[in-house]
Amino acid sequence: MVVETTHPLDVYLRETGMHHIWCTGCGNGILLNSFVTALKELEINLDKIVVVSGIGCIGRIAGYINTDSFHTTHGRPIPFAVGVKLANPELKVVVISGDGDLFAIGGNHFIHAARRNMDIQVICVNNFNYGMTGGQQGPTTPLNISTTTTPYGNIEHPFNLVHLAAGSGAVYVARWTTLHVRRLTESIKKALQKEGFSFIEVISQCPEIYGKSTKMGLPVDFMNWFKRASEIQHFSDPAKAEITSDRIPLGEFVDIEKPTYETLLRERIIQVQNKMQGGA
Amino acid sequence: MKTVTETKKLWRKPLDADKIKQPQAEIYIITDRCKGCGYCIAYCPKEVLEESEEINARGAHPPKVKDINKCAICGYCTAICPDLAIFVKEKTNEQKEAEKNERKE
Amino acid sequence: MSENKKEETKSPEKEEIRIGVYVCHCGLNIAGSVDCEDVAKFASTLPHVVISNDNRYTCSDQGQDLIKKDIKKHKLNRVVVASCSPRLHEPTFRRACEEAGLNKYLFEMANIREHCSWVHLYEKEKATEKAKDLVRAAVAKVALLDPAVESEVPITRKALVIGGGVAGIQAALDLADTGYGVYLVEREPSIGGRMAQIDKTFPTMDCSICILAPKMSDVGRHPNIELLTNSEVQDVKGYIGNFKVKVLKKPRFVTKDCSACGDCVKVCPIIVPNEFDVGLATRHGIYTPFAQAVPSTYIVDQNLCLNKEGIIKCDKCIKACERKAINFDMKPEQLELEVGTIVVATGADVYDPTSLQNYGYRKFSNVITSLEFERLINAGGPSAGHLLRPSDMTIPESVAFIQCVGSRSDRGHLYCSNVCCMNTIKDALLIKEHWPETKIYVFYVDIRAFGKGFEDLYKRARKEGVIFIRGLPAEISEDRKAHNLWLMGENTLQKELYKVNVGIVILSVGIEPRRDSDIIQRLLVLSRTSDGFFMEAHPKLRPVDTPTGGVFLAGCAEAPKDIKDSVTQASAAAARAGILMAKGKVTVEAITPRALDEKCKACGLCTKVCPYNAIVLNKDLKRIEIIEAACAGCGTCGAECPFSALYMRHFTDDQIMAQVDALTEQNADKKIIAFCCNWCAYAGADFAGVSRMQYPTNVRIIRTMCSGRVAPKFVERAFARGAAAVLVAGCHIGDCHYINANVQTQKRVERLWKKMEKLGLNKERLQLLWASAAEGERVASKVKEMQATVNSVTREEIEKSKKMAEKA
Amino acid sequence: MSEKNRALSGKHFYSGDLACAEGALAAGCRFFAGYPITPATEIAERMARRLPQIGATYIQMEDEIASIAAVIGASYAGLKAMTATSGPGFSLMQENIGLAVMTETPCVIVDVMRGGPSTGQPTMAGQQDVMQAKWGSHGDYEIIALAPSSVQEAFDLTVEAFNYAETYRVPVMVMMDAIVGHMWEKVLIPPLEQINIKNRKKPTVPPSEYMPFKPDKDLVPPMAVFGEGYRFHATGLTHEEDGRPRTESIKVQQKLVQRLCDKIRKNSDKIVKVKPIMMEDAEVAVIAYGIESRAALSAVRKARNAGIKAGLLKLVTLWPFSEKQVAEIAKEVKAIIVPEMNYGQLVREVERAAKATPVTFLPKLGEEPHRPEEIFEAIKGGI
Repeated sequence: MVVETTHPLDVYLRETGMHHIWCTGCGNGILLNSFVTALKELEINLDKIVVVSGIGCIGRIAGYINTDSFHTTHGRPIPFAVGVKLANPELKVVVISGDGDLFAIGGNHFIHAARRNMDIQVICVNNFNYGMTGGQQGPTTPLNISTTTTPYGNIEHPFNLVHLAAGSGAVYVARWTTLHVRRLTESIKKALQKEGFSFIEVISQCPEIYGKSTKMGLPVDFMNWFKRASEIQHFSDPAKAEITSDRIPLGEFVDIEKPTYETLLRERIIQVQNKMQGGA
Repeated sequence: MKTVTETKKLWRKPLDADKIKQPQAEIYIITDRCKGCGYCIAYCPKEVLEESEEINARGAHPPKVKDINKCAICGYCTAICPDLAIFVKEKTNEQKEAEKNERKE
Repeated sequence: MSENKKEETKSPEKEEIRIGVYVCHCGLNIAGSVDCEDVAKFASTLPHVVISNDNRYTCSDQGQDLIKKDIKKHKLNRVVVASCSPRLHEPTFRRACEEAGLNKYLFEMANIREHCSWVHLYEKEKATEKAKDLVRAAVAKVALLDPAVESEVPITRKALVIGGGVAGIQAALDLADTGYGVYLVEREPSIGGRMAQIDKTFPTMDCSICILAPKMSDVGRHPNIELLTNSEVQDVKGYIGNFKVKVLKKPRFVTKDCSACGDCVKVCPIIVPNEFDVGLATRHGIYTPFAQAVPSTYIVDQNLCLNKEGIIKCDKCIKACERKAINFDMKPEQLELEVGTIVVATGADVYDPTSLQNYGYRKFSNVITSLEFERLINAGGPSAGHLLRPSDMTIPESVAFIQCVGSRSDRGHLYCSNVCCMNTIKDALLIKEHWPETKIYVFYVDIRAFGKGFEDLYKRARKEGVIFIRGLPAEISEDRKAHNLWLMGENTLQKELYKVNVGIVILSVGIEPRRDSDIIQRLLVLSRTSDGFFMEAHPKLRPVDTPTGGVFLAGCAEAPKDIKDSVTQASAAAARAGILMAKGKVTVEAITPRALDEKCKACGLCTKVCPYNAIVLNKDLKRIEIIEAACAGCGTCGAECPFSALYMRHFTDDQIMAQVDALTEQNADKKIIAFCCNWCAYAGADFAGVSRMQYPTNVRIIRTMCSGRVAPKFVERAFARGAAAVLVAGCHIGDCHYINANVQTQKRVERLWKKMEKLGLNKERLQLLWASAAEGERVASKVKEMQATVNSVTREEIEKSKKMAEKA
Repeated sequence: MSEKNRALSGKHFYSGDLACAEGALAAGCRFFAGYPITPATEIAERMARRLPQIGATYIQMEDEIASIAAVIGASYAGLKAMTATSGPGFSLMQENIGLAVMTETPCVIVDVMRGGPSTGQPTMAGQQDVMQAKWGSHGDYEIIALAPSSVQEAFDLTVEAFNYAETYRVPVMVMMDAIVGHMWEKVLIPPLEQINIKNRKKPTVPPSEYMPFKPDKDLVPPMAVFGEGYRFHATGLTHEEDGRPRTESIKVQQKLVQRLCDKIRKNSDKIVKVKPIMMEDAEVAVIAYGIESRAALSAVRKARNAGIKAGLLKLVTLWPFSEKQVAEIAKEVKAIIVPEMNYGQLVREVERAAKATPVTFLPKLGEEPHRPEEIFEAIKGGI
């Protein structure tokens, strides 16, 4: 055993990323690890990728990764990313944010970007609650869980995110837990290489905050839950992929080809310009 | 598969046992990054790691190596660490040499 | 089936019953200890018997012609033959009857050979008495028999071959080449079996894998063969021609895209001894068992791989595989196959000599087994064909083979493993070929070189200077330094002691049944001989058939045999299966029940005991319906029905009662009435006969298809008629040929015991016996053991028990 | 050819909305994200038709929040970007206008003002958003706002808006009342080379030394663009000059917020534009902007004919407010009259600057601007 001070992946991180603000065992760190591993393995040109994040614990990730990055207002990373992508289609634009940011306040942007098949990659770290503000109920909080804003138990039906994404028209949809980090990395690689709107849901742990609502005090408790409840079934019906305490359906749900907004836009522009030339 | 039972039945030392050299692992730990979540310890497939007594700058007990020879260099600890505080590599020949010399002294 | 009904409705109640009885001498087999003439004379006095005679061989053409003539001449409408076991010749005589225009179900046999003459060789008088009883019973039953037409069931024209050794491969290829679809199920990752491990074959000395590999690849690419490796048969339902087989196809985690480049192996961190090389070489967690494996696709060893439950911890192989052929999401598949025939070619295990401590296997590193030798001498093996001593990796100057290790001895197995002698001779010659100077000793009991070309090979070995010493070493010891071995024993030819020093000892280990044979046995309701190999339907006449219709045997699963015999038997099995499938249909014996709606109270008891769920209760119509195709005719439903509402064709209550009455007509108080199931107990009794086991004459056996048919009232009737004792015998629990019908037998007997206790009867008088077809000994000794009870029963007890029936 | 097409040089008969769109194109706008809303829709429609012709991007987003977010994104990816809306949409954009301020994003937001509050009078004109333009988002900040009073100005000031945005890395608003937006007039579009166009400052240092928010002397940091290899981070959080968020540092917060304001305030002389008309000897000054300035002008002429020394100070930039200019006038005149199509907004700024000089406010609600007579009456009352 050797005591070290630097990690081989440090080159993909800004100084802040090496000492991030996340709590002990927070899944965000695993996603950060997984994401930069994917960048490394794909040997992606770091000058040509932009990471965009929203608000919440995971929102910090844009600042941690050593690429062009932007930390937007709450709920708006997707439309910002759309602007970047359309302005410079040669950039890979990745949105990494949380369940609250992407599906509560930002829900509208998500479904429309998916509908348009914008060529952006959206990674949602789903920790089932609002962690940064102290554990309030969110769009993915399971029924009956008591949070600080559902002290008598949650009465809202949670989103089934992979179903929502598939239904909105995403061309690639996958879901993994942080325990399945290697498969997560593979999915991220696949998404980064795929044209069109891709969505990856990362079932993540929030031991400090959500752990209190669920009596899963130790980080490992979450991992053990993931281990116990996970069911890998590729291309199963996303509609049947609801997450319950004893079943977390995982795998790739969608992987289809469909012309992206950018492609269609470029085609149109060329048509228009040709017509004009002909006219002129 | 009945491999496991079979393997028990197989008692001889394979003739090529010495020839095949299993790669030796070196585990690197960035002690002060560790927040002590314990994933690497709990989910190491070969139970190579254990919690150390040491308390680091963050007040956590970083992992320490229990039995390096068990390590298969699968790198799961590297992949699962939320704090990029641990990574494993195959031992370089230099390192092996160095160790040999140490043993000599 | 509708025809059957018609057939039965015009059953000949009205017409006068005319029975012909034929008592067979079977040369002296019967006549030697039974006065057949006397028996025939006696028979003529029985009711409805219009003609009765005795002749030397009833099964001969003349014998059969006589029956046919008589049927015409005397207008016989029933026939009884008293000869051997119906398990042997019932089909013969039934055919004869049919040819003479008599419905074959109007025929009955009295087994006066296996159950009488052979087991009472020295008590002619008593044997004759017994023979008369048996004939009386047969006549009584035959009078009540109904004519029946067998219904036909179509046969699925697909075969299942279990086991991918050379036998399975041959059977599969033959069937496939005939044009039938074949599923070949092999539980290992590759087909090839033991033959793939062997270096050379005797007597021709050609390279084993070289001749096997082409066949293996033929299987791999045959359009009619679906190869299912890494798969196990989990469940078999149905019956001849219509088996539904559940196969569990375990995941390889490597897809068909695998090009067998081996890049994955280089990076796999898991290293373990390789089964194929008997642990003499290593393999990785992802591997191919051997170079010529079929399919050539690699496989991940689930138990050793670090990736479990879908969590990928180690992705080295995944990353190494350019063709992306590794997929840890493969799941076990449950396949449902529909086949008409099944060939069992599950092979055998190799004897583990560890327990024979005097040979020092596992204690002395230079003591190896013949299988280990095969890998060492094999050019493609771990030592590249060099016979290296494990202790120091040198080539020994002297070698000793020890024969019959685990064979022909109560330390191991009693039987001869059949191949070891020739294998050793072949191995000795191989050593001579590579290292002519090597001194080779073979310690043997007898050299068995019975096969074609075997003797020549043996002679050659002697000519080349292999030293054959009769007499196995009593003890092997090792000298600590050189790790050479001292063999001490007696040369039984020279009558002198020897003490030989050699560099290496090769234990010529025997062949033993698969340790998990019981699984296949249970699934396919097979029987096994006392040495544990699967039993054929008839040792001579149906050597590859099994008692279960549509199931056949090939290779070492049936008995130890060499490659040639395995292949021969495999082709035979394929042919037998082919015959059935060529016919396309099979007739179901007309021994299935008919519901008597007027008596049925729709209580549903029968539906609960039917092992095949062949009876359904129609609540609306308040009656039961029988699914004939699913019914196997065990009759346990009939035994369960409190209202006698099930008419068990060919084994009706009346018929069996009639047999009981007939057998208890004279000095019942000295008799044992035995009810034996056709497959195990009755066959066991036959086996006792075949092996001439002698036991008391006072037992009278009534055959039912299954012990589950034995209704309490039969037993009570026997006691009521004053029988001294009653024996109910069937297959071992778990071996029942009707899945688990004999569980009902046990319940019923236990109920009877309680009842007897209540009535103050000595329940010793009712015995329950589980005996397999191979356990003639158990049957014989049970009968002996019961004598004590028979002798002890008093008049009073007999009288008391007579009341039992009245109470019932 | 797309370049040639960019500016349709020549005489045209356009509405203010159209001229505004053409001004954007001439200024080099290559990205428009918007959402339909009366009375700004024509700008989106024009952009949807014109941008593809020059090989650039128009996208209709799902709402105004998305529109401004996309505009900020496009700007960070290196394009001159614009959105156009009206009151309700303008309100939705406020949070991200704050983001644009905080991340110093060059971008143009056109607000074609209608009658509010809330849905108010969609088809009727107003000048009720001028304060919101400055104060609509939370926190302390400065922006630049322009107010065209004619279709020609709609063209010219939109070009100017882009130049300001690029020069000062700040969101710039074109506050155009619906009358100007829907009014058709003659427009002269000069040849492209005669149009003054400014572009953002590029970094001069290598990526390793680049700090995205380290200002030059003019307080404006050079702006790198995504994909150029600078690999920088921008955030709506209070941040260091290198972009690192610093949410607990008082010093960093003071430094940052002050600079964000000062880069406009300290440069206001360069930014502020007013048009004094007949002010040399004026005793009564009318201060107006947008459509109101045209009514005011004819009122002033009327007054002059009547021998009253009246003058007009027409505000071209609303923000930063032309405090100095107003103060100077205040010293010269007896009275100041401020007509606005609202119930009193910019007049407060005028009063603040005018000090002792009496200021008469003429409010106007509903479609109609003031009639010259009404202003003329006020002028008379002023003496």
